[in-house]
Amino acid sequence: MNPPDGDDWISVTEASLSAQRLTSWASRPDCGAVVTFCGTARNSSTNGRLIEALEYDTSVELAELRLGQVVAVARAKWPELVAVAIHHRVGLVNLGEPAVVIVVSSPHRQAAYDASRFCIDTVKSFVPMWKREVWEGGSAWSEEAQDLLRLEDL
Amino acid sequence: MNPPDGDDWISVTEASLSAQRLTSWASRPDCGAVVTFCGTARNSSTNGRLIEALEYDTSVELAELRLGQVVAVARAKWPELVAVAIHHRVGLVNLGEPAVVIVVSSPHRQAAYDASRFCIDTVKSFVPMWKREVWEGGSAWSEEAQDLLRLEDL
Amino acid sequence: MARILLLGPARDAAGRRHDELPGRTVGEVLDAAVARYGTDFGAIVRVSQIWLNAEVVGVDEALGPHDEVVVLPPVSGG
Amino acid sequence: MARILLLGPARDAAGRRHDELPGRTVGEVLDAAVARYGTDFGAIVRVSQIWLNAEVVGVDEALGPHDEVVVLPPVSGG
Repeated sequence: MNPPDGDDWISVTEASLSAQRLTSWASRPDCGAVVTFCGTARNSSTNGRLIEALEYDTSVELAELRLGQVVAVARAKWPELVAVAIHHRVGLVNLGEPAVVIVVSSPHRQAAYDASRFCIDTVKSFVPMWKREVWEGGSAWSEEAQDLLRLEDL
Repeated sequence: MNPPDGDDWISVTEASLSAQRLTSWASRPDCGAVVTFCGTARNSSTNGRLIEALEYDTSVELAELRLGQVVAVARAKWPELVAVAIHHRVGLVNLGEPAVVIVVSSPHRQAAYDASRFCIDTVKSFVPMWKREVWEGGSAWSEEAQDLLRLEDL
Repeated sequence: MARILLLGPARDAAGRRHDELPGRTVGEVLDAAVARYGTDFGAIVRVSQIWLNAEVVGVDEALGPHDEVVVLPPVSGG
Repeated sequence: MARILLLGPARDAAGRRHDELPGRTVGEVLDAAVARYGTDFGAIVRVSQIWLNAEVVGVDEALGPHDEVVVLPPVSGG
């Protein structure tokens, strides 16, 4: 997967995510701040079982469309942003591996931090993506589900 | 430079910083969030000149002592933090390279973001570190200087 | 006939991800889906958002020949 | 004689990073430093924090044989 021509980089993929690659891509001479968020698969669950992996389900096309909208809204809220990347995995993700990586760069750190938080909060409430908790001998959809927001709610 | 035995990793060094290595080190199965901040050398200055590099000066011993205090205060404020690393360069840093890398991991993202911001704000106001802007044919100390805070101010 | 795409828990409850169902409106397609997949699926539809292609729609929306109805339960990604 | 450590702009103004200067208190050592390095250095000392080893101190603090006075101007790191 090659970097895009522009400053937005959206991807929903079965491949492992590389926070390092996105962070390097977003580091520019005019940016004093690069904030990288990794949302990693965690070994606790909403139902108390010992989680062995997480599995993500979506429509890649619809999820990428909405991730692009998340970035567009973030750029409208924080015009000084330079590079913005959101990559999300689908399929099985092992514990400790990132399921989502968000990288934001900007001249000053306030906008980068604020936009990074906005992006992950919005990924979780606006992007069609479902998490299944997998344990030995079984699995279930996460009970942390939120109602899907509309674009006009952002 | 090898990782420490514990969950705090402090370093003030002339060597290039690796955000990737710190992010991997901080990614644990009990953490759902890893926030990585790179403060990178930027090509604009406080006096309008075309910056070619930044040069950082400190006492390594005193800076590492205070970075350790920053981490201790962050852990007291956000007890759920798991791994915390702050690495800062001294000497010449080329444009686009990180001068400081802060990595914080925690089970949930709110604490990781809040602690990350606290750490970089506090690095800039509490840790003895001076930035010199270097341009073709000259250099000068940054005019962004802040009064050094005391431990009881944090 | 209209295409339907079932995501996450809706896919599980229906036992499939894609289907083709009769109906001239979104509501008619959803009614046909509940009749085919059962009441557990119906319970999920009631808390789900419904899209026509990539747009949020109401049940009265009429369907064109290439439209796809998408059932999106509450999300848990990231 | 007491050791003194001059950081950042204080080092520049003094033209050195380390020195040894006479004085039994922090204030006496700083006065000796200003006398040796000049008024530009004195202007920096007035806006600087002064540490004895790794602790913030006032000018009346007495010096032991292994103490180091540190001059820390306002910071600009990160």
